[in-house]
Amino acid sequence: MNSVLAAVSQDADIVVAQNVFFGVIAVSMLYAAIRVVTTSNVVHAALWLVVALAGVAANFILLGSEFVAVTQVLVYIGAVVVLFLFGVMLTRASLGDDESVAQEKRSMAAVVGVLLFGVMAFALIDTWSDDRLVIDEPQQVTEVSDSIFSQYIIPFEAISVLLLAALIGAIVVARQD
Amino acid sequence: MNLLAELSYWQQTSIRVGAGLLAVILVAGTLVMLHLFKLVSFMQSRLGPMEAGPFGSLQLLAEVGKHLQKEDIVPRKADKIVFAAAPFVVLASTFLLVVVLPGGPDAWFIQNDLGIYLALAVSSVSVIGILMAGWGSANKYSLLGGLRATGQLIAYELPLILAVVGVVIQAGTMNLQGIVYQQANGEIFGWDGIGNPYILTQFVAFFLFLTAMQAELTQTPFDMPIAESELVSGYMTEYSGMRFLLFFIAEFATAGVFSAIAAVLFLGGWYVPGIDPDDNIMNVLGPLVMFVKVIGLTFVVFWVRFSFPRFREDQLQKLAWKFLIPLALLNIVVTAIFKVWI
Amino acid sequence: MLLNQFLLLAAALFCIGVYGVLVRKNGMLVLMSVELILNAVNINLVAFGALTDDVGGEVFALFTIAVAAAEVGIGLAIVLLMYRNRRSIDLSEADLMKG
Amino acid sequence: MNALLAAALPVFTEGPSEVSSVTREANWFLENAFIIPLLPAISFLLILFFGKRMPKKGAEFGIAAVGIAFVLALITGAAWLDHRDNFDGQLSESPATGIEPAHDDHADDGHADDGHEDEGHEDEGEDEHAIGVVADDGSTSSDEVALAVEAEGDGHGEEGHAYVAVQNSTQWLQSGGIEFSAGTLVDGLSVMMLFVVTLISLLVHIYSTDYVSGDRRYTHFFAFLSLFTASMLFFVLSDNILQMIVGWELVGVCSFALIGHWWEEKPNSDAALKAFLTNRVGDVGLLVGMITLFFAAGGGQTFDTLSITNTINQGGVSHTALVVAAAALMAAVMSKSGQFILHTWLPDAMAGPTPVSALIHAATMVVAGIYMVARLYPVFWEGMQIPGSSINLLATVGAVTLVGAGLLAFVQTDIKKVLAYSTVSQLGYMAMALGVGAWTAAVFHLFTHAFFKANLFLGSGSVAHAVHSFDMKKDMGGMRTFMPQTYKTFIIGSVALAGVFPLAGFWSKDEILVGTGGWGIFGGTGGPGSYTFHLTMGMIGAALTAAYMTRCVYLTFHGEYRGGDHGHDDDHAHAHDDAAHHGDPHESGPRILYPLYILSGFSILIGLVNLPPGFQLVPESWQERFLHFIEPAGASYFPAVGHATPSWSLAIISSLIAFGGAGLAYWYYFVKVDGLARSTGQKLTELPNGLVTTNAWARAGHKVLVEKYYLDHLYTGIIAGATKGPIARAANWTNTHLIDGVVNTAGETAVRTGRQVYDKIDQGLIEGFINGSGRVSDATGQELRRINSGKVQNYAAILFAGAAILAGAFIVILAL
Repeated sequence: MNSVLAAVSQDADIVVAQNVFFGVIAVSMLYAAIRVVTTSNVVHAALWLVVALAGVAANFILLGSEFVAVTQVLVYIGAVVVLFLFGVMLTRASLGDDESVAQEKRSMAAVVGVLLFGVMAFALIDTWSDDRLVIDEPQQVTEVSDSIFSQYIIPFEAISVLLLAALIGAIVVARQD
Repeated sequence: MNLLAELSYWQQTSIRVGAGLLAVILVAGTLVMLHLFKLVSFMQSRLGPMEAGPFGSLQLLAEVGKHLQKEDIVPRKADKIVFAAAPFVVLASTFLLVVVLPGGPDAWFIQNDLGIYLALAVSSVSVIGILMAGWGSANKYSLLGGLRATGQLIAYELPLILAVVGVVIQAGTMNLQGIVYQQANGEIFGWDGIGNPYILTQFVAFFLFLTAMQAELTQTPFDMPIAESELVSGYMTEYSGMRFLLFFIAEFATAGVFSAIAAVLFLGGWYVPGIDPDDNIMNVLGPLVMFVKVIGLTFVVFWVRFSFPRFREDQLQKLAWKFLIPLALLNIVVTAIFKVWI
Repeated sequence: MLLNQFLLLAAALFCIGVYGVLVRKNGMLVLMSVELILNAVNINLVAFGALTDDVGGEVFALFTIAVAAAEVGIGLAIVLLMYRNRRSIDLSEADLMKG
Repeated sequence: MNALLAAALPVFTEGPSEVSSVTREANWFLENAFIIPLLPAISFLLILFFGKRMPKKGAEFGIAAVGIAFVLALITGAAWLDHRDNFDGQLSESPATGIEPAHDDHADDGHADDGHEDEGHEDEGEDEHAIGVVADDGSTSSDEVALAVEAEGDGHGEEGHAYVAVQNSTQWLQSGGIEFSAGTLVDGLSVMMLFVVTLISLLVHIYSTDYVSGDRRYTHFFAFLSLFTASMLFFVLSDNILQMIVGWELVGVCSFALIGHWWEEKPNSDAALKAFLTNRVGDVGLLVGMITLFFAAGGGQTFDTLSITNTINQGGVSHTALVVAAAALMAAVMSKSGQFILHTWLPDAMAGPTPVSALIHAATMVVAGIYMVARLYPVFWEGMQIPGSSINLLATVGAVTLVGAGLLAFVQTDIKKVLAYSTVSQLGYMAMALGVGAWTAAVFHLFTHAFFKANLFLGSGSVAHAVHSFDMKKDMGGMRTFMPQTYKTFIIGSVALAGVFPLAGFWSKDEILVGTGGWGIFGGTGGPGSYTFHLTMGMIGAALTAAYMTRCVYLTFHGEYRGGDHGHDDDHAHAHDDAAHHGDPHESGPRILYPLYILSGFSILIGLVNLPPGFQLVPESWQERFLHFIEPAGASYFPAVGHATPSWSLAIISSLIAFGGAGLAYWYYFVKVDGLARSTGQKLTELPNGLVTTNAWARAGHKVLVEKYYLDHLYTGIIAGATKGPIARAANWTNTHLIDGVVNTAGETAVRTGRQVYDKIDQGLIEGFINGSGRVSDATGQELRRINSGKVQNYAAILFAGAAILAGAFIVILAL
């Protein structure tokens, strides 16, 4: 990963390679994301989600955040999607396509989605069109960890408590008795 | 000093990719040959394969040929794409695992500060492949096997990661190369004859790692998911020919890679006492040392596999959640205390 | 690279997620769509972090990942409970609150 | 090491003249005082995990831990006495101020030790400060820094040594630029508290092994005793206000658990809840006050107690902020230390086992408020404008509490409740003393009160142990014949509490009365203010105290034994179901008596540690030892509190008043009631034709007292009840009559009008049009009805669509 980054960031100003990578990743990600929300097979949706999430991880690497990328793989692909698949199988999804997983009327939602995208895209292009990202080297893991354990220690502790609460909550909600 | 530095980037990359493939295939082959064919035979007081080649040494090639010839059967009701993709996902996870392993001062595939963290993240991907296989086969044994495997892999991933945390705390880095150097340059109460292999200080983590690894590899006594007598090989029931071979390779290659990681974390990796770790000779010697250590650790894995009876599902979960994980947490606490105050 | 290419990608991902949340009836699929939305946010966080060369973006992306994990745990527990009670995870059937 | 280096290389430069009275280097025991709370905390965990498996069910852990803690506290105390008189080390910058000393060139000064740059930096900075001060005195040795500090003391013969608190602080965490530190602050006040808490706790532990033996939650009880002790010790040793809040809340939680120890009975769990909830009210005040202090005095940077008080002392904080902080903290004190109107939880807390009551009332929970005021004294000193005034909130609340609670003690039949109100009253004394500026007197009273109040509580427990009841009127009387030892110790405690010369209570109470400065007209010299009203209240309180203790002693120990003829269903009986305990009352065992002996000894003698100045009967070196060692006079974190000169006349008159009160009660009970009882042969506890029965006013007053000033009615009946009942009903009535009325009238009017319109215009003229529009609106309604589908996703769709449209509108507006 590192060496890939090193190779493509030789010349920070014109980095064709990064942009090519980005293009490939973005297209596959978007396709996967659309499949997630359109496929009528629940397991396929979860598997497409893996592709989309892996694309997000790849984007993190392009942005120089290796640690977040690996965490993305570990947590999302290794745990969250597995949980999804687990849940899908426990709730007895049918093996083939199941048209009842989505509403019949989708035009309203599509309109909302497109409208939202239009508004956001306009605002983003209007505001950030001049900003360039120059990623020379990946973010050091030590920097991230130092920051978490000093500046952001209280949010970190809060997250820990939240996770504990969620753990207990999930057990309480899901247990059979 | 550096063998590879004179080569251009793409040449280095090619060599590294080739070496990675070799590391997976070669180790897997050796394991199957040495342990699965011969070791088990000796343990059961028989000779094992003797026909193909001297002492049956070419038996493996014969097996591969057999599997490649077999018909690739896909069940009619199976989810074809998922069914077909599953073995590749599992194998890809194994191949990605190997990239962070160092084999010498310059003999690495990639150098990364995330090292072991990346390895653990990638290893968790194989669960998806197993679930895909289990679900895609449209077979209740497969599905049950897949679910069992998932439950087991999730449960034992935690002690595995937590065991590693102890080592990471002690070494102060997640870079596997760095961990090797830490051990090579360490000393035991001032004596630096053999460095400081972490098996001495992290013996609890070593035990945890080996146990969790055994479960992650779904080897006996943790072979509930593929229990042949109950589930007819679990998620692999419907696979045959080439795809079965892929699963087979992945299983043994993963055993090798995990053993390699354990060797790096606890046994000093490619380091041999008495030779300066930065010496150029280590680039040749290092991979061999690693190979020996890997064979030694896998020997333990297979030894246990052929000696122990199978756990029950509830015993298996209980062992993970009520014994291994608390022990791992305790180990982390103790390590942290030692790291900070001593 | 432009900052905007990441932001627009995230916006697109976000909108696809919103579409999924609105259109899906299956509780599991709604949760998956929510994950898309959260990931879009994460891309933004990391991208802005890279722009300002500040580690805060990454840290908060990590926090988001942790919270998302918690959310999935709870969400799945609820879906499982719903399945156990109604033998279905069709959200359109869960409309006891209608007026 | 580094400090020595700094000391050896004095740098003669003029530094800022302020000197913080803190050091980091002192005797090992002073630096490592954190071990003292740590021991009971460990004991708590041990008891929790292993208690039930131990031969003594966990009590041994508690006793051992608290015992060692007590020994350590003694050593710490001795080390403090030595430190106080012989300090010759280096003062240091208060570690958590977060303000760098303005000496940036320190690196050139020849400090070789770069590894400890921080330390060296601070030491050196302080060295310069100190030398600056010393130079003013014309001295050249940095060892005499202390002298310079003392120069601004109040001239009480401090033997030329500074009062230097020992602070040992370490960074706990750092977030968002603010450092959160944890540490210990050891000075006279905390050393005294360590001694009191560990001693009382140790005695209570020993006492409890007998008192609650065989209890259903014996182990649990000892676990919480340990935690209680640990929390209080943690609280008194805390060096920053954040830690104080933590300790404060921990103490609250432990008291909750212990008051509700027998939670199976409703009253007990109610009492625990009441204590907890009442304290929550004050805790809000505590949080507000501490946050105000953090931002106003800590600059939003530091929680360090000493730097906050330092800043306030130097006038660096606006008066408004201090008034807010002091008022908010007052609320906390009122709830925790049972000051008037929030004291109601305290007598109810008697539902807990008696050893707990002793611990709560003598050493731990209730004195936390007093301790907090004493620790953050500059906040009140400046905020309440104590000096030069004649009335302020703190002193007045204390005075009202003092008298109000004293009166309530007269109508109680439960011996523990008498003592509880007595505690409230004595806490009123302390609060009043702090309010009038008599800091040392307040702390001294806290000190002496701890011993005789613990003595009394444990004594009452001993009696209750014998008769299985706390009811003085029904189940006691004549106990002196059954339990002479308990009787003796109880008498000593009562006399000490009543303030009879020369027992402990006399000295501290007298000092408070002197400290009010209200005695100016009779020749004593004023304290910081002239609080005549509070002096009067204090006098009344003294009389009341003496009187109700006489009543209590009579009802318990004199007269005829009234118990023994009915079953026991009180809370105490749980622990003693074996038949051996029934029958006639008997003296308690040694594990109950020895703590009583020890406490009685302290009750007699402990007042002598602070003989007033000018007390001609003893050598001068015996006088004011307590003040010398405890009061941080001259320290920069403590205001320049002036001391009133004691006066013989005041002492004599207040003693006479106390004797008067006691005499009156004696006359009523020992002479009249006892005489009547003897002559009639009845078991009387009051006169059948007393004042209360004959005089209407007295009867009304008595009723008010019995009803505890109707405060509980106010809280549960009026405030809570009104919210539940009348207010809710009023809202309902308003809803049905007013609003519905308007709506109905409007509706009816509309209907009538409509009928007119319908008949006249509509029917013929625009029927077609109306029908058409009706159809349209019906169709619209049918469409709109779908929105309210109960399906979350539909709502989400509307939400997102609305957000998108609004955002679009903003963009359009901004773009235009």
